Amino acid sequence: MKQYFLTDQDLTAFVEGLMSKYPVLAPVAKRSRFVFERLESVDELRLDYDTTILPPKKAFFPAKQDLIHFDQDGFNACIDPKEQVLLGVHPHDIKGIAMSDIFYSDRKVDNNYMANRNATIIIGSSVQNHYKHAFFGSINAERAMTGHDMFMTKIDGGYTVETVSEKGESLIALGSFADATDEQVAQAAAVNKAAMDNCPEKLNGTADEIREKVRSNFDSAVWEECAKDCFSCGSCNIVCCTCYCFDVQDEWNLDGASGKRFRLWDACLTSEFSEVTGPVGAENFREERAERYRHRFMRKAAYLNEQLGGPACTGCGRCSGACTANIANPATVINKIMEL
Amino acid sequence: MAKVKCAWFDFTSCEGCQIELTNFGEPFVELLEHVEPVEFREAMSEKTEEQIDVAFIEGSFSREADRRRLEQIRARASIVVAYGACAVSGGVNAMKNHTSDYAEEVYGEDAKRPHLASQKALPIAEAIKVDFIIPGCPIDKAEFVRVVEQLVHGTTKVYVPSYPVCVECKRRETLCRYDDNDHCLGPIARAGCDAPCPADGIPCEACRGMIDNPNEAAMEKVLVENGKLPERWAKDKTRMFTANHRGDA
Amino acid sequence: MSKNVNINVHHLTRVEGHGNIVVNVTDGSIEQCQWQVPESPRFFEAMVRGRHYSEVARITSRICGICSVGHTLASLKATECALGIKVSKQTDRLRRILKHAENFDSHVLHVYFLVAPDLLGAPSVFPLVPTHGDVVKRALRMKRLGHEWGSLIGGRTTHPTRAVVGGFSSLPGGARTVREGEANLRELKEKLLGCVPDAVETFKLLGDLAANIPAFDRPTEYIGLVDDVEYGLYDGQVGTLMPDGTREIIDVQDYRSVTNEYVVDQSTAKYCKHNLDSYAACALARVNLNYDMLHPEAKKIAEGLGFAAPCFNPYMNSVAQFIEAVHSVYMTVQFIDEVLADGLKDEKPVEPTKFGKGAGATEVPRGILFHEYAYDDEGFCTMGNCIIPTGQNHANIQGDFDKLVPELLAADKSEKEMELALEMLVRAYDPCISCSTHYLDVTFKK
Amino acid sequence: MSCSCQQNEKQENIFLPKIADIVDAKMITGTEKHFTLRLQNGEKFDYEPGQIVEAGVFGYGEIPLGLSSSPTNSDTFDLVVRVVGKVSTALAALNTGDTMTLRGPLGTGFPVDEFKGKDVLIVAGGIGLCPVRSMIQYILQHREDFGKFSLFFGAKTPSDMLFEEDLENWRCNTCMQYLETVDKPDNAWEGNVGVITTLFEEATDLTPDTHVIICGPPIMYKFVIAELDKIGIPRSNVYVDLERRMKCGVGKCGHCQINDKYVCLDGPVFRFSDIENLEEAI
Ligand SMILES: Cc1cc2nc3c(=O)[nH]c(=O)nc-3n(C[C@H](O)[C@H](O)[C@H](O)COP(=O)(O)OP(=O)(O)OC[C@H]3O[C@@H](n4cnc5c(N)ncnc54)[C@H](O)[C@@H]3O)c2cc1C
Ligand code: SF4
Ligand code: SF4
Ligand code: SF4
Repeated sequence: MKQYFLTDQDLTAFVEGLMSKYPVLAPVAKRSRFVFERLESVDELRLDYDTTILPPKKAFFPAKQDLIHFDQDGFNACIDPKEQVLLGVHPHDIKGIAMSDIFYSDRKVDNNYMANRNATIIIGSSVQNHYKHAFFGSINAERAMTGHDMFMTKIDGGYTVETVSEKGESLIALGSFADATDEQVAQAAAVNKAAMDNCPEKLNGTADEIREKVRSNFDSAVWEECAKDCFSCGSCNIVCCTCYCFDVQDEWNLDGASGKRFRLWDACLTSEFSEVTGPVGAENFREERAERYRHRFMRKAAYLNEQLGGPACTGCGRCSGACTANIANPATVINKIMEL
Repeated sequence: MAKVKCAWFDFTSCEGCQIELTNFGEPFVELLEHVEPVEFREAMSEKTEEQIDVAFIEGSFSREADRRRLEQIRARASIVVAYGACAVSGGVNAMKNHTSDYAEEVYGEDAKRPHLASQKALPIAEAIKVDFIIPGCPIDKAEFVRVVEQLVHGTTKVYVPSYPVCVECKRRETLCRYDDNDHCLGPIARAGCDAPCPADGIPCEACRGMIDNPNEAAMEKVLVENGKLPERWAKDKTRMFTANHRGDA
Repeated sequence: MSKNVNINVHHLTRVEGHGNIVVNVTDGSIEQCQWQVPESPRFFEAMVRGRHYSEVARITSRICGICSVGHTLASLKATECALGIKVSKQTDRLRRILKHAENFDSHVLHVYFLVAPDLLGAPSVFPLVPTHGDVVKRALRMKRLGHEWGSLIGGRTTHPTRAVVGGFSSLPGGARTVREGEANLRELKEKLLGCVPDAVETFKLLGDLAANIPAFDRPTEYIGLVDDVEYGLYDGQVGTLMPDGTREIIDVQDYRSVTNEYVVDQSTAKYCKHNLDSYAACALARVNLNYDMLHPEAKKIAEGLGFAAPCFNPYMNSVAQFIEAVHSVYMTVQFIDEVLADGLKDEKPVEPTKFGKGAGATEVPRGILFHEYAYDDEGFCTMGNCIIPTGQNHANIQGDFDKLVPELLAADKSEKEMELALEMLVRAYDPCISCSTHYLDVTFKK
Repeated sequence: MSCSCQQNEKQENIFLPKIADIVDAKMITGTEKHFTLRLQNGEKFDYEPGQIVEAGVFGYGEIPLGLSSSPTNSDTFDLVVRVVGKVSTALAALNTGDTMTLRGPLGTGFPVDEFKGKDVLIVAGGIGLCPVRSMIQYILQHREDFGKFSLFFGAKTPSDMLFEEDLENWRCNTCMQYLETVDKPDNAWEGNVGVITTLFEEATDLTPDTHVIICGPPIMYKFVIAELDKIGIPRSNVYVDLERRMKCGVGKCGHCQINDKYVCLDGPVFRFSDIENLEEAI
């Protein structure tokens, strides 16, 4: 909608303005890594973060979310959205959020997600430091960012701030913004382009080429080979901004009469994910760790492309870092397959 | 709902799991609304000859002499729950299982005196049929309540995750030990505890045992390559709580 | 007097671990009078061999679930001594808080769950739920406070997670930031001060019940930590107090000259002796040794309950425990204030400077506890030794039996009364039997 | 209650169940219980043969179950639960007068219109009879809308045979060809013995443009398809009922995903030719 400029000095006052009106979730340090957490004080804000352990979708879809509370007399839904600001989301994570928006609203709308999502104002920010495994420059690069309200790009002396929705525009009143000059807008574009170009890792191939090649290698020995060290630990799933699976469980409270039904992030790499109980015991539709490992790459590179209009991966690199066995890196695996 | 008659029994253990139960505080009284303790040596002098609905057994089976007591408990109880690592897998007691000179190390010449006899530390299930398990060293009291509530409601299948602790670390957004220049057994350790150890900055020692089909070879490799453990340590690492789960047990 | 008594208490209830009481009197003459420990041995000293120093406390903590904080701290101190590590002031203070939490926690458990039923004439705490609901709820509330207090510092009270060699692995409450950690400490302080009314009620209850505490005196040697920072609990040197008031101070590294362990047939736990045939290590020993160092509020409680040091009645150990519980509340408040005054810091645990041998001692609720280890050049353990207070008390319990049984016979007590008196005596020591069955005196080795 | 839901009641919530009264409940084998249900508040339950529900009991959970009665049956509908684990046991513990929770109907059922005017063959193995019973009932109720109707049913043992009353009726029903077999007979069993494919030897008059439904354990599909191939029935005329783990039943939880299909939304009924080349489907 409009382009503004915010000086470094004025950032604090703007964020404090946001905090006075909304709960603000933003990247803060957690020892050697970063996490999105409710800001208690502006001095904790780290817009220079490389990536967070978990993706920002946890703001609308926490790892554990109550769905229904029940007691002897009946049951109640738990949809109870609160307005909030999600500040400092990187461009590829904004795309990731847009993808989960599709998952949770396509065909049947999941208001346990969407209600929170709709109550969230998203302020994006440019990548100032790359996560060592990031490859967002070579995947979904042409996909436009959608669904956010404002975007801040770090340039000399401050931030070029673009408002992209009414809500975003309304936030301008909370800080002292100047109109951005053409130069500042141009510099911001250059900064964001450079961030895309300078990713430490890169995929070799277009989305279509990758989809074809990965799919045609369904029966290849490569999966077995790559998954040899896999723990089936699911870390690669849980940290992924486009993984969306969950488990549902019931639990009683201590009184034994009331309780809740909740959902928990689940992981298709774990052995029980596709297990069913039949008359003769458990049967697993993906018994072998290599099958589960392959399933993840199929989902990322092929299965969901149609629904999402592109691969189900943003190139954030979180999975590569989360994998203790060092085998989850999509750039490594897909490039290897592309050479087959 | 009739109250469920519960009894607690202990074998070779530190009794820390029952201590965890006292840590509930006041809510414990709420549990007593549908659970009736009928025998609990550490906490009560009452004993019962009646049939018990649920017997909770803590501690390892580590002396042949205990077999009869266990069989008697089995005969008296409709449901037997092994709770705590010692009872579920042998726990920390099993650390000595691969050695032979442990008695001499502790008692010296006296080791041969008959009352000091001991065998390998084994899970309770090696002596009697166990219906449900609550793993952990100590148990997680939230899980204990979860299980008890299910038993009270007649659930026939109590869910214990078969995925590893990493899942729970990630859900809590804990900094991975490997990202903190440490090591960890989380990738092969059974979850269900909500991963308190890595969250507190220490490695998961797999006190809940290993998952089904743990990738032990990869674990050893990761301990050496990422955890920077000397090879001998990496080889022995899983003896602490999972000696009886190891491929070489 | 031609009396026959046959007491055979197999697996005494309401104590931690397994112990038997066997008394046989035929025609008025005592044929057998024994405190037996049949608990199965667990061999921790053998198990720590070959383990890395970072794992040792985690393993030895599992010696006992009730005093696992104490085992952890004694183990860490021994390891730190062996590795030439000096922890920071902040670590020292936080560990003291953790130690006080355990003391409070365990004493509340003992006084309310194990002793109070005896004094209220109930077989356990459960029948008290309908009759004394408020007492039970108060007990559970205080127990929970002890747990939250210790957990805030140690991560967990049963096998604490955060206390590691060289310091702590995370800030109080697992805080992400120092600010949050300080807020957690402040909140704990409020909670502690908030428990004063519960403590006052407990004081009244004990005052009412004090009349039911049996009169029995047996002067013995008392052994416990004496410290110049505070009442001997977390740290210090070994102090001994003889019935005649003579005191002696021994360096912790020389603990073996105090404990002098030996194996007896009636027990899987070893026995100990120092100047006399037996000695006591317990809350009573600590109060006797350190009465002057008690917090003024705790002293008030002692006076109110008619406790005068030195006290030679082992049944009074429960009263001593309550005095200590109150002391722990106020000392923790003091340490929290000290930590906050200096400003909480996010400190990394201190690294080893050498690899060798060292001993460490701390007081656990039931008395002084020693750990000792030796490490090879790579930091792997080559030797371990733990001497547990209940083990140190077994001989003293036997000594008490030897004096008490004839007295009970002389007073013409019934078999039931005698049995109860003996059971109550053992319970008064708050024994931790399972942990007493794993310790080693290397002098016995080959 | 602690959560504020009043204001959200109008907001559609895919997890909020309806409550159904159990009108009738009986064990029909050692491990299967047959429920007849009616929605509370007189609400009508509209569904198609082959669709599923998520049935549940609070505190235990929810599981997917196939509807096993014809939708044209008055205002009640049937479910059959086989006791295998946690939720199924809790459901089977319920009796007439109790309630259970229901979400649905969910998924895609059998393409009834496509079958109209055609010969129909239904091949059911074991508990696979439950979900297709809705279609069987429908066909029998609208007999004139369909051509020749055959039903093949195979069970492990005679005591595993569900819906005894139905079977009795079908055996003597002249409007349909009913063939049955068991893997392991007992002393009283006088019928066929052998795997379900042996029934094809008896049925000689199946035509290539028969429309077929297969429902049973996964291993059964391959062998039955081979028989159909022999007859020359095109795979596009064949429908299968797939089973996968399901948590939400509405295409969100990801458990039932096969390639780009969700069994709970795109199925559980699939045209065989649509999925035969889908990796991991069969
Ligand atoms: C489309 C469809 C139709 C079905 N129709 C029927 C029917 O008509 N009658 C009937 O008795 N059963 C039917 N089932 C199977 C039934 O859903 C399972 O038996 C049931 O889920 C087992 O749950 P449990 O809690 O009793 O078992 P547990 O072993 O305790 O299961 C634990 C969890 O695993 C999952 N799970 C286990 N087995 C299955 C399974 N087979 N399918 C899906 N999830 C599973 C569930 O999420 C369950 O909550 C159907 C399944 C599907 C997918
Ligand atoms: S697959 Fe890996 S790189 Fe791609 S979005 Fe998920 S976590 Fe990020
Ligand atoms: S690929 Fe890596 S992160 Fe994913 S399940 Fe396997 S070991 Fe875990
Ligand atoms: S800390 Fe341990 S359990 Fe947690 S993610 Fe890392 S390896 Fe897994």
